[in-house]
Amino acid sequence: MLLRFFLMGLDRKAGIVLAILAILAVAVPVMTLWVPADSPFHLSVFTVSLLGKYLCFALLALALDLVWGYCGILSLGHAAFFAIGGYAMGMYLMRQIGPRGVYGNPVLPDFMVFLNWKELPWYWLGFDQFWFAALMVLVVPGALAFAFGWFAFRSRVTGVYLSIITQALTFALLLAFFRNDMGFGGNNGLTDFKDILGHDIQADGTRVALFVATVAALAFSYMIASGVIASKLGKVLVALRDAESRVRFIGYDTESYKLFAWTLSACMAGVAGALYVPQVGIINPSEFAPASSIEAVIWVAVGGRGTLAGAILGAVLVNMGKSYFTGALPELWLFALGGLFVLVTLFLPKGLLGLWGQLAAKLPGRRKQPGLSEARNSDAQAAGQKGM
Amino acid sequence: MRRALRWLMAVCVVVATSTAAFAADLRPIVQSLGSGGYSGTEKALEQLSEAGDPAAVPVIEALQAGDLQVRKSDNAVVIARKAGDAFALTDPLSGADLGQAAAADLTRIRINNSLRRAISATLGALTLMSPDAGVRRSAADAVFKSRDANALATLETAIAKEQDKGVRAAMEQARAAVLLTGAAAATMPDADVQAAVDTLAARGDRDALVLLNMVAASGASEATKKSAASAIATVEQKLALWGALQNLWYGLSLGSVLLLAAIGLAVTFGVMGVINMAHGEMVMIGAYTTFLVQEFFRAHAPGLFDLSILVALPAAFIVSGGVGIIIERSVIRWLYGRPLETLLATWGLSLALQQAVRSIFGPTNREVGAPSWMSGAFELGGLTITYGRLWIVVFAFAVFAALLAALKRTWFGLSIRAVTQNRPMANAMGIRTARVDALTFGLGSGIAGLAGVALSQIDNVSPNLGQGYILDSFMVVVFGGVGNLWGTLVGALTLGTMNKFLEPYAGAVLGKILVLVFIILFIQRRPRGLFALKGRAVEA
Amino acid sequence: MSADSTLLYLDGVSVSFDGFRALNNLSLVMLPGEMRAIIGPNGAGKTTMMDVITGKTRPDRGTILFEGRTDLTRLREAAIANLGIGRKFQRPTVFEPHTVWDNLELALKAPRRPLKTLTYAINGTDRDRIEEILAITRLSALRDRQAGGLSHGQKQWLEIGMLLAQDPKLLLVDEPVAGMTDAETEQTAELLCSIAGRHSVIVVEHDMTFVRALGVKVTVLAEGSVLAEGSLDSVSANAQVIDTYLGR
Amino acid sequence: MRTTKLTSSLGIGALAGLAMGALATLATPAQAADDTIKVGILHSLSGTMAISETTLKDVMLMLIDEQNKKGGLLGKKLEPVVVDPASNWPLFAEKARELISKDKVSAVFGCWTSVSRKSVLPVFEELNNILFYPVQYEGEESSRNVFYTGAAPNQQAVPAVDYLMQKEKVQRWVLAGTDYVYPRTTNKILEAYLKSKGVKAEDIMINYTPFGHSDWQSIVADIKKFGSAGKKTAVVSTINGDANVPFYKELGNQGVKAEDIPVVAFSVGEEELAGIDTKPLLGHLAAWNYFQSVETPANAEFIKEWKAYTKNDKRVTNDPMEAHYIGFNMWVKAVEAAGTTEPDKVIDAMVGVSVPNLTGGYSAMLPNHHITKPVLIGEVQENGQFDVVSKTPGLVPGDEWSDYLPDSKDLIADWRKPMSCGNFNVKTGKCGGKGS
Repeated sequence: MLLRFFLMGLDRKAGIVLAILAILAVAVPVMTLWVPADSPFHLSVFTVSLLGKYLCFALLALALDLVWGYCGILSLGHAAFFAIGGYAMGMYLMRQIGPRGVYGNPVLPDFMVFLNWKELPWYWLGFDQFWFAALMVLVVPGALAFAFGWFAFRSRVTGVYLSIITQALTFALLLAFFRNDMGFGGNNGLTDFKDILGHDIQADGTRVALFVATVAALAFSYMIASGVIASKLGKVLVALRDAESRVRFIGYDTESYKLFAWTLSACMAGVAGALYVPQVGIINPSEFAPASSIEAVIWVAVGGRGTLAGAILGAVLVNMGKSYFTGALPELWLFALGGLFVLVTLFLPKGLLGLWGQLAAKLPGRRKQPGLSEARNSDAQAAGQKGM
Repeated sequence: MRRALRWLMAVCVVVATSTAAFAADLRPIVQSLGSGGYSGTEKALEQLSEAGDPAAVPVIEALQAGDLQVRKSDNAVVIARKAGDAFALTDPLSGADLGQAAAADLTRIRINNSLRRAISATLGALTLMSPDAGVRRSAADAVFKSRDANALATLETAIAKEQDKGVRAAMEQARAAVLLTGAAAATMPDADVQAAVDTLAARGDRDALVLLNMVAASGASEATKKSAASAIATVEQKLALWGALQNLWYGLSLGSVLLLAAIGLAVTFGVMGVINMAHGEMVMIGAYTTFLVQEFFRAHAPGLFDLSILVALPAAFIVSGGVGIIIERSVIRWLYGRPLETLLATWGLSLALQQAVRSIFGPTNREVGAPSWMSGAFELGGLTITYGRLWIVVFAFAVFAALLAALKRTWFGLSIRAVTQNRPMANAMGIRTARVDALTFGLGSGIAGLAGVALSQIDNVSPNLGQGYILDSFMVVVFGGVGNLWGTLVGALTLGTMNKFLEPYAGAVLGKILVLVFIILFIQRRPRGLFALKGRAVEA
Repeated sequence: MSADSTLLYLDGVSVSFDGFRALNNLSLVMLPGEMRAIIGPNGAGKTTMMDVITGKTRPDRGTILFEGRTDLTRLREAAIANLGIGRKFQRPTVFEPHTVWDNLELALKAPRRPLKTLTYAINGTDRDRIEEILAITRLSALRDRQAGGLSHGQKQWLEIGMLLAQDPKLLLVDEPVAGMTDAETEQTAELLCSIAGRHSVIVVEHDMTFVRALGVKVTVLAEGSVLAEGSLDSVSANAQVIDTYLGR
Repeated sequence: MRTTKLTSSLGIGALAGLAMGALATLATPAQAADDTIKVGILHSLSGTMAISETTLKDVMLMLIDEQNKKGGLLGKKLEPVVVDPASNWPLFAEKARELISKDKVSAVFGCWTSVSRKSVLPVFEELNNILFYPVQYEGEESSRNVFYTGAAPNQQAVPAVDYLMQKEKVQRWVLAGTDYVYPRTTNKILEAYLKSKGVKAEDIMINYTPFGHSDWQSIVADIKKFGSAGKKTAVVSTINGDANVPFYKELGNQGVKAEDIPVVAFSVGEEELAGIDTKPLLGHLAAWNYFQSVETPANAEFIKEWKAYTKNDKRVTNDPMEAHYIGFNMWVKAVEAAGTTEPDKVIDAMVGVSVPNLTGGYSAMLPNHHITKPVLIGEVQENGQFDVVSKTPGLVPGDEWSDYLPDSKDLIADWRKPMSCGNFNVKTGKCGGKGS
């Protein structure tokens, strides 16, 4: 049955995406580890971690697109789930440092030692086990999303109201994690990791392995997401995105559908965060910043909302642009990035993949893909406005 | 100059004997102010205080103002005031003109905090007999603060002569403070202690509380201690009440800041449905406009600096509004009906605007000064109200009222409402909807610019200014109910007050978290904010 | 009349919005298999009545019972729909990004819980049923067309088809023939009549020809309560009805 | 969207440009240009920290420019490589990696916040490069690859408190800070220090606020309340960044005068004061190792060059700028001594290097990679400058492991061979912290 579920989501587009990911998963390790450094086909480890970071963001964008593109829930707080997943992984990595911290305390992380903590707080227990941390990567964001969504959807909080309270959620978490009393390292967050699963986190092999794990997670999540979308549940989601009350009147409990997508999406975001942390080497409360969530929305919009491949494309391209411009035009990159967002919204309302669709539609003999023409109406309703 | 004259008079009135004789005695002390570094100056000041001669007042005032300098050529202590490129010198005691000197020929007698403290104490003791009731009053307050035993004798004389009731009360409180903290306090007769307790109980503030506590812990008689204890209880009760009122005021003040920040958004977001992430940058532009206006005043009309804010208000409205209109015409107008896409585009604009300001003005803070009528504070009962905050509260309500009137009473407001409610119909009736859109957006942005003028008075003027307010503004608008100005008003005040009442108990960080959690929960109860529109129209 | 034998039982239902009384002490009884036409001027409370029955609006006061036992005022929309109450909106609302087939598949009577739909695979019976409805609604040729691309009339038909797919016990139909040609109106009337008997139907309509074609009992609403009830001819003769609605 | 079709080509063009640019980052041309020595500058030019860090980028460019005018280093020109980590901590690590492995810089001058330093630290250790960190910080760290040219707590906080205790006779203390690690640690150290001097717990009030806190009404009122208990009270402020301006404005408005309740700050320098009307703040204090108002020939020269370089007569100088000045000169001297820019050799050559600072003395690099500095206490003047009211008689060596924290008092760092250890425990005689 599971197999059928995954096969259901495999259309031509999914095939392309999965093929590209498969090529990445094979080519990158080969080009990094076995191609000699002076060859033009050699990839540096720096590039690998950079790519790994982009793909983590791509997974976050994919998760966001699932709720925004297919279910009409504009989350401006998805980075919170990402960051929580990251913290769960970070806590595991902190525990792995063991007595190699600067104070040599075998149990307490350094930041607890110099703030005079005497023992490990209860919520840190268990994080020395990888399986437990991995479980928490899914469970904590999922549970938070479930609780938040259960209240919000049941109370029929929609549109802008929902978006703004997701901002409130992530901002509240930002402030909470900033507090040193919370026991998550305050503003410095968690850093100075040494090992993951017994392997040196800085070693080339580990970095490549983390990259491959990220590709795998992305591919797997992509299959889940496209399976969900292709299922009848996915059709219900798209239906409720555009005409929620109509879906209710034919007997679907839309709240639980939204809750399902929302929680699934939060779990994916958590996984993205968990893979992100060992690759960038730090997790700190600024990941909760409201701006991070908005940026994630922008990746999706740039790539093309409502197309899973578009979300991935957007995340990778925007972040590549950011990497490039912060080095090449350090004083001007915000103009470039800001300008890009304006241009995309003005000229490519359906994102890059939408543009591709438009071009394809112009070619004779090809019919337009089922699009998102109605998404805008729901946006308009979301703002509680009519006729504007 | 006026002050100096006044002091000349004071000296004439109070000191019956020859001023010259005193001056002669003071001269070596004044001379020693300029040697021995901080401690030397402090010692000399102490001697001046002991001498108790009001003739020293101008010298000490010059020292306080940083005008007392040492002439390098002969080490003479002189009063040097800036006169063009050089300094005009006068004799500190006689006031005789000593010609001019260049800055390089003088060394300023530097003062530090402990000297500043000693200066106010000494000045307090020496000016108790001033003919000006205001000066006497502040002298009494200075003595109350310094509890300078040297001043006791003068204080007694001054109290005996004092006609003004308020000043006398202040002097008596000062005397009580000096007596209770002095060396003789332990052996003071009980009746005197009791009198001091009564005086302080009447004063009834935190400073009095400290002294009363000293009495309660001292070796005074049981009866006195008891009356001190009951006075303490009364004072504490009173202070608690004022404390609550103070919190209320802080809440109102924070609420009005939130209101100012949010009210422009209530127009662009609430009325037009544009999720304007660049709203904060409109506020920032208003603040920078204030900076530019002030720079202009500083350069060209320093005397009129106090008016700069008043000029900045229309300027900021026009500049921010103008930027808003440009944004509307170039970007927003293509995006009507797609509010979530306005979010993306305006986010991009906000990044670009921040960087633009950073490139033009630099990344560091710019100084926006406060006009004199917005500086300082006054006491209202047990409340300390700062003028700056008071004006911001007044201003916030004025802007709110003006906006409300504009929307309800003017033809422009009517057009806005017509266009937002039914665009095709408005169009059909001959309203130029495109122009109304642009002007509405300009209005919202202009109001944000006005907020920028106010915020420049209490916050940094830096490229990041707007970022700090954007989230709060959205919270306020959503909490109050989108599209409802009254909701914005009530929302801002509620959140502000709540924040300020939570802060003393939970701390600033946790307080803010609690407010956010409250908003999240509140929206569950009322999914469309405080002042939601009810009825069928909502679900349509 | 005892509530037990009724399909739908409304008693003393009142709703007000911001002081405006949309329903005022409304009472109405529907029997199983009955078809009823509801007419009334704008603002008489017709749509609000449907909202109240389907759970979209909560009444301030009053009783609404389904099949004599289920209190509808406590249930949410989806639960009410699953009891067997289907609704067609005044403005046709179909799921525009989906194909005609998918629209019907979504409406088709089947388990409605998320996990069930996640693993749902269409079977022969369901396929036949959709085919059948496509045939009834004359949309067979358009089955793969996106619903957003249909004409107004086709959307109306699709929505009726979706109602049929739901297989409800009670159908609430709001102005089904608005914007239809005469021929289409006629077909719709036929269709609705053929449904009645197996299902109960409440039709809200302004089009008197259509109401006449249905030939069923008519309830006239005005200002939120029942003004008159009976055959179309008898209510047409009612002086009050003429005053408030039909006009002289 | 009637413009879509007309202008979509424009959009495509823009995006194509972006994509090209992005791909260019991935291709890693091994730029082995041997004719220059590259120096990385890792300071935020955008985001919240730009306000402080941009100046440091400018000062580094000036220093490199001057060195090149003097003929460069080892016969080669120095080439600055500027990147923008955008106040984003993971981006700091990414940019550090980019500077070292892609641009092949010989040393990096950068970071401001502790978290940015923590973020890049593993990168520098892994890729074995050198970071010069110019800001006062909480201590409790010593890395072989990092040279700390800012003040450790004992070079700023403790002398400031001593001054207040002795000269201002302060008995009651408000420790107010932003809630992050520097204030937390500094306040911990100060609390322990004050208690060791006999200050009672009820005479210490600790208050933390979020970053960018802008409404200080209640806190200033609380400070006034705490200060009216009959004992001389002072505020030790570790409030960071943007929050200072509203804090000082509120202090001024509520009439908290330095004579009554002095505020001594560790994060407020000339740059921060430039945004405030300082008249009401006369006499409030700051503790640094450098003030612009210090009258020495070296400083006068530095200020002149700075104003000429920035073409702005109003630009001020501050303590972290001096730290970069010292750090850069030390690096130049060490490279010259080692005869190479190879990090291992330079790191070894750094310890013991001594260069003039701007306050009229010499600063030396200690084996723990901290430097010796004088400690100055200044009072705010009306012109936005500080008047130095106290200066330590000698130089204070930076102490990385505070003696006032129970877990670090036994630790020392010494990067000379053979010890070569950042957390040597003098009690157990082992490298590696407290050990188990």
